[in-house]
Amino acid sequence: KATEIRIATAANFYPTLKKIKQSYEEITKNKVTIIRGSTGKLYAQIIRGAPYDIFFSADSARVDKLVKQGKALEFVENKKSYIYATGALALWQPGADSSQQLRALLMNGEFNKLAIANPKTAPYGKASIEALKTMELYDEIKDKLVYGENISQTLQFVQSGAAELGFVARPYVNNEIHWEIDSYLHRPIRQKVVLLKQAKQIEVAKEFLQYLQSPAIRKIIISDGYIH
Amino acid sequence: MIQIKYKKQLNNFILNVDFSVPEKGISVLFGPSGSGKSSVLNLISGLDENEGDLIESKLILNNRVIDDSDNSICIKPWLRNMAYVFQDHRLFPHINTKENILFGYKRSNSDLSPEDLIEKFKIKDLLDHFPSQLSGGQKQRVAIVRALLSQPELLMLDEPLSALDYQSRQELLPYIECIHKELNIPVIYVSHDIKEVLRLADYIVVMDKGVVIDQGDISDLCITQPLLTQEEGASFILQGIISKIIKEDKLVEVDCGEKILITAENMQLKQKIRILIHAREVSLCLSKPEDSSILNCIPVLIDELQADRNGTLRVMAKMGGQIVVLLISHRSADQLKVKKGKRMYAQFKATAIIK
Amino acid sequence: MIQIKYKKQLNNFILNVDFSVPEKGISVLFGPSGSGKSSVLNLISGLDENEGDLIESKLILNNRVIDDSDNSICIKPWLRNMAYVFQDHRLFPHINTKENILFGYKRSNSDLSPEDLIEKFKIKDLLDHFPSQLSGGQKQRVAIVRALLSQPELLMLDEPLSALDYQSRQELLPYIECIHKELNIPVIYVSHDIKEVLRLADYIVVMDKGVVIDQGDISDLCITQPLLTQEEGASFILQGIISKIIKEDKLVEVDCGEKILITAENMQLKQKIRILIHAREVSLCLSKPEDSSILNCIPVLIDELQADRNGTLRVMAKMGGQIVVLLISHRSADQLKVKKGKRMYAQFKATAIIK
Amino acid sequence: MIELAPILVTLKLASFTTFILLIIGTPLAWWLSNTGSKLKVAIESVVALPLVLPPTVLGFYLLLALSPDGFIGTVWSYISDTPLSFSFTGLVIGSVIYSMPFVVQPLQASFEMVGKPLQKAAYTLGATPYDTFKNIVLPLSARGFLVAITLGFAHTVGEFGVVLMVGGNIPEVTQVLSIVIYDHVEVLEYAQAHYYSIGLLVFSFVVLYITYSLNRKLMVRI
Amino acid sequence: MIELAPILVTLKLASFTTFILLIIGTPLAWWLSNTGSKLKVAIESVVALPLVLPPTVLGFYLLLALSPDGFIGTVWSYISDTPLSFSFTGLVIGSVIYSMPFVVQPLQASFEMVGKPLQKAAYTLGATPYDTFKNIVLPLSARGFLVAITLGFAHTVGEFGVVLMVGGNIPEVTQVLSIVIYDHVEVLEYAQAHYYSIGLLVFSFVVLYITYSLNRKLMVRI
Ligand SMILES: Nc1ncnc2c1ncn2[C@@H]1O[C@H](COP(=O)(O)OP(=O)(O)OP(=O)(O)O)[C@@H](O)[C@H]1O
Ligand SMILES: Nc1ncnc2c1ncn2[C@@H]1O[C@H](COP(=O)(O)OP(=O)(O)OP(=O)(O)O)[C@@H](O)[C@H]1O
Ligand SMILES: [Mg+2]
Ligand SMILES: [Mg+2]
Repeated sequence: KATEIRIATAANFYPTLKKIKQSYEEITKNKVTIIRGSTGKLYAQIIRGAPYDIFFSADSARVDKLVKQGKALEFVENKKSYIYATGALALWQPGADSSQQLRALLMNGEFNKLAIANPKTAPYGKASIEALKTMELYDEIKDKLVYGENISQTLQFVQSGAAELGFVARPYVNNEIHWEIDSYLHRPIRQKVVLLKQAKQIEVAKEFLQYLQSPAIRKIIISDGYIH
Repeated sequence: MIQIKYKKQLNNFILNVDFSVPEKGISVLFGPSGSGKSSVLNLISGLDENEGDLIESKLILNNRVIDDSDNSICIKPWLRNMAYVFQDHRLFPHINTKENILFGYKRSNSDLSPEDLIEKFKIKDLLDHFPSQLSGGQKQRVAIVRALLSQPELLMLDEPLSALDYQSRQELLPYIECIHKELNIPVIYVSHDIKEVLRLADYIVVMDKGVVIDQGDISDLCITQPLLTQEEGASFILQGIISKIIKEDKLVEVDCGEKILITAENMQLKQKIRILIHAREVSLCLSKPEDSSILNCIPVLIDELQADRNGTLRVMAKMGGQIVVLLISHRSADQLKVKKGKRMYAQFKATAIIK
Repeated sequence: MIQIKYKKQLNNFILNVDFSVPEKGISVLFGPSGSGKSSVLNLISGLDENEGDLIESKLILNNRVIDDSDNSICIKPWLRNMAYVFQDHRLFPHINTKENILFGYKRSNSDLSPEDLIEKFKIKDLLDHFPSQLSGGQKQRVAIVRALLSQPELLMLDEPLSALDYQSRQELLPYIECIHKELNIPVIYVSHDIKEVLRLADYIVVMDKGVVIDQGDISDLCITQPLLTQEEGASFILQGIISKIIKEDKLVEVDCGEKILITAENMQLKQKIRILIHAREVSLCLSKPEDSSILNCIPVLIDELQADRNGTLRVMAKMGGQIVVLLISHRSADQLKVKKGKRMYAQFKATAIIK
Repeated sequence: MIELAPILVTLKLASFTTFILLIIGTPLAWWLSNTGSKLKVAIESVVALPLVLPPTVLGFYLLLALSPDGFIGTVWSYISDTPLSFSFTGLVIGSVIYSMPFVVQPLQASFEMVGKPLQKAAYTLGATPYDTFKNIVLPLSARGFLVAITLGFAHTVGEFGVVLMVGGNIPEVTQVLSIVIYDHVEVLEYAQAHYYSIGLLVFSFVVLYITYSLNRKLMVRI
Repeated sequence: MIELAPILVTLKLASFTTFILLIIGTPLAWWLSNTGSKLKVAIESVVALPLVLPPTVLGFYLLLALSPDGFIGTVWSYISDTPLSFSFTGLVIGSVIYSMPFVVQPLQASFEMVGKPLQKAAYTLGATPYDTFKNIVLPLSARGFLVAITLGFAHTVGEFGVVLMVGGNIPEVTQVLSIVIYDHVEVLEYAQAHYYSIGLLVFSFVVLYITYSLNRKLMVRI
């Protein structure tokens, strides 16, 4: 019989998760429902008993908090959470000629607006600020920054032409010309997943999390542009 | 009697009325513009708003206490079963004439016939029209029918005929006269049209500046009450029995001690009748003129002479047990040497108002 | 002349009027309820809405074409410079009496004095009140003042006195009479009050069911026009010059060929005067009675006898070059053998309407 | 690929919300337009308050209130066993609170504009206040109701902050069209977002057009 | 720590938006309430349309339109050199479009309820339509304006979907209070969120309370 599990995911992982869902549903006949939202919102809902089984966070902090509050179940050998991916940043402009050109634009400050995600709410935003600071560009360009509420909004800013450049999650622009920000320029963006205490389909969920760690899936994640 | 007592702070004066009107017939509330007539009707119907300004209230209708400030009684307007034709119609704009007139009817145990009233008030052609498509007079007629059809225990009419032409008035007046007879509903009628008042009123309450300055039966007030006599002058009422009908001349002979002729139709022999005659239409002469077109010339005994306005004299004369009033100039009084106790002839035409 | 021509589909009939009224004086639009009087005023003032239903229009005032459907002329209402006192007041509810009456004044080059009109219309005490705090009659007075103060080229009044008591009417009528004299504004006056009409009108347009059925000078129409004579009967107008003033009796002697006495004040010797007398107040006799209280008794020559309503006869008689009309019963006519060419005496009291 | 479920959920939510708002809002607006109570102004203000909070934040507080140990949730638990949060019922409650002023305010304004004189006339004809309200005030406020219904309905359709928070975006239960469109935009599936948006706009335009046309006929009659 | 800048930006945005909405909305509502044009119904519908789109989605489309090669952006570039997107001006444009129906509809309804007869009376006294509108219709629609202003203002304060998208959340320029509160909730800084929310609610309550009290006095006078 087909069982349904509900997976809540941070927006940035949604495209990848959809691929995983497809291949999972092909082999198991179980049904996966994806609920996407911002990490903070999903967290607030989970705390109040939202009927989700698994939660893919965009960071590790809010997952750790859930674990601490006893809202998570163990699913692999004494572990209540698992880093399913480490995000990477990319500087992007639609139709750029080369990554070098993008780099030069940034370094020379040849732009009016640079879009990044909100450093307060989005891990990618925080990382963007760190990277800019490490490159010692932050003070120069901080007045040109515009903030997307999350990483996809940041992408839309750039896509629409409203901002010329943007620091976006690499998975979004993996197939286009972009300049990859070296991962040593910022603290790693570790994204964690948990099995929720309120899960209704614990067994199937565990099975899915197991499957997540399989080499085939790892390959999908990496090829989508995540570092790890 | 319907007992009515209200004391209330109005805009520029205190409304302070305490009067009773008979439980039968038409009582007219009469008085100049702004004297508080509409305000009284508002209080009686329970629609008054500024309760804070109300100092005292007492209203008893059919032995039912409706307002009593001493005992904190104040029946809700929709339970008073009184209909009110407002000075400004207040037809409901979103429903047509028909639905308007049936509004109160449907909410009462009225055994009246809508068709009948529709006929009488000539609004058959207007049934489908919305109020905005009616002329001023048409609205007024519809409002009266709407009020009547709710068959109230008391009907209040606030200048219901003021927007109507003579013809329509003439057609409606008899019907308004009949209301209290046929339906046995007491009517309180506000009007400033003295003709209307003289014709309709059984009882009159005269108001000025918020107080009742005079009240009583029409037959008493029509002679001397200054506000009532200011337009058409004094008038008087004679009672009699119809003693002869002269069909071809549309005249009837009325025996009121003396026999007089008046223009009238649809009367029956022996019928009791009250007629109102304007004093200014009566003249006085020493001898009975044989060659005048004036039909009535009856012997009277001069009883009293009073000064009237404009230098005229009001002469009260006796005809049998009844009083005849007439107005003459000082000049004529001198010429004719009119004085108390003198026997003379009162001369007047056949026109009179039948009450 | 003000030329007025409109054809329009109304609710239940076609309004089709084509008439002219003098550019001076008061022209009364008279007719039963629902005959289209207000509709005509609406068209004249340019306020009519259902333009689709308008078939034809032509309005010329002071040689200015205001409406002309043939040439697609239709001046906007606010540029017509015509004031209109509506049947339903239409005072602005959010501003007080004072601001209401000054509304039009401020928007015109009016050289009238607001204080003066406030005084005359007795609204001084009401200046601070809002319309909802006014009585029916008070609203009506305020509306008239508001219209007057805008000093229009044409003033239209739609039953402006219908909510007023006798006293207030008496006080306002002279003023309305003066409007066209003092301010030189032609007035179109809608009324169904025949007394008012007889007193005010210089020119009369009688309407029924959307068409003009009669029009002309008051002196012609007041004798026979059925709608005008239905209430008070026929009346006639005499012209004369004041030949004597009898102050102590408040009488004046008017020379209209014969000398007659009428009650009047504030008149001057030699003043030209027009007076209106109701035919029913005139009686006929063969000899001059020496002992009657009736002041006027003048020789007349019977000219014509016409049947009137209710079996009475309308007698037209000549007094010098002027016509005297009187109503008598068939019975009296027979008794007195009234016939054309006979010399008789017309007898009437001193009361008359001064025009 | 166009999914039907969110469209149905949306229509259901907007209809329920508007319906409930009319049921609650009409008497409330009526009371507000008639009372001389000192509370009036305070209540008017409270009704308008939810407006000033960002929807998501309001949603957050509603989530607190609706959860089993929240204020509303506790009351609810006496009525029903099923929890409010993440249920369609919870969604309706949230939408009702959020859209309340859009219904109450136009209604109140139009009730007030109908005015006392006609109501008084109805009283003298034996109509109770309720009767008067139903047969006189209500029909004369048609214009106000139209505004209330359009604003209330449309606002519920377009709203998603509260809905997302309280409902949890669960397909076929609490996932409404606005969230679906939002999601498509978020994950850069612009084509789908356009389809839905255009569909929604066209549909709404047609519905609004019909409503306003009817209203126009109505007005002309009066 | 309470920041002042977002509060100021919010008040500025809401004031500007409400002001512009009144400027645009009043003539539009007036036209709508008077015209016999066939376009009327279509325009009424278009005005209400932005309501049904989720704010973020509307924001997305606005972002496209406002960006230098978008429809509005292109027009704007003839007027001014500074781009619209991520500017306060852009924010105002977005808010105006989104809040339009909340202002236009109540205004239109109240204009319609004032009715023709009084307008006609004003015409005969020589008042032009504009004059009549200003001195008769406008004051008699006070109630409608109050509703329009409250709904318009409050809605702009509470809105953040459009604002976020069009404004880019730039501190002191386009970062409004609603976003700040939202952010605090998002990163689980509930205490700060509560402070801001309570502050906003209390402030709004006081403002609304004063407004409605004034309105009450106004109504009593009439
Ligand atoms: N709502 C009100 N508040 C305060 N004063 C009022 C109110 N309505 C009327 N008045 C005042 O009370 C007085 C009496 O008004 P009312 O309407 O009773 O007069 P009325 O006798 O009916 O006059 P009319 O014949 O002109 O209709 C007037 O002076 C008026 O200004
Ligand atoms: N807006 C309208 N649409 C269609 N028909 C109307 C409209 N207004 C009035 N009518 C009709 O036109 C006719 C004339 O109305 P109008 O108001 O001109 O009469 P009126 O002579 O002024 O009567 P009244 O003396 O009763 O005021 C009436 O039969 C009325 O039903
Ligand atoms: Mg009155
Ligand atoms: Mg009329």
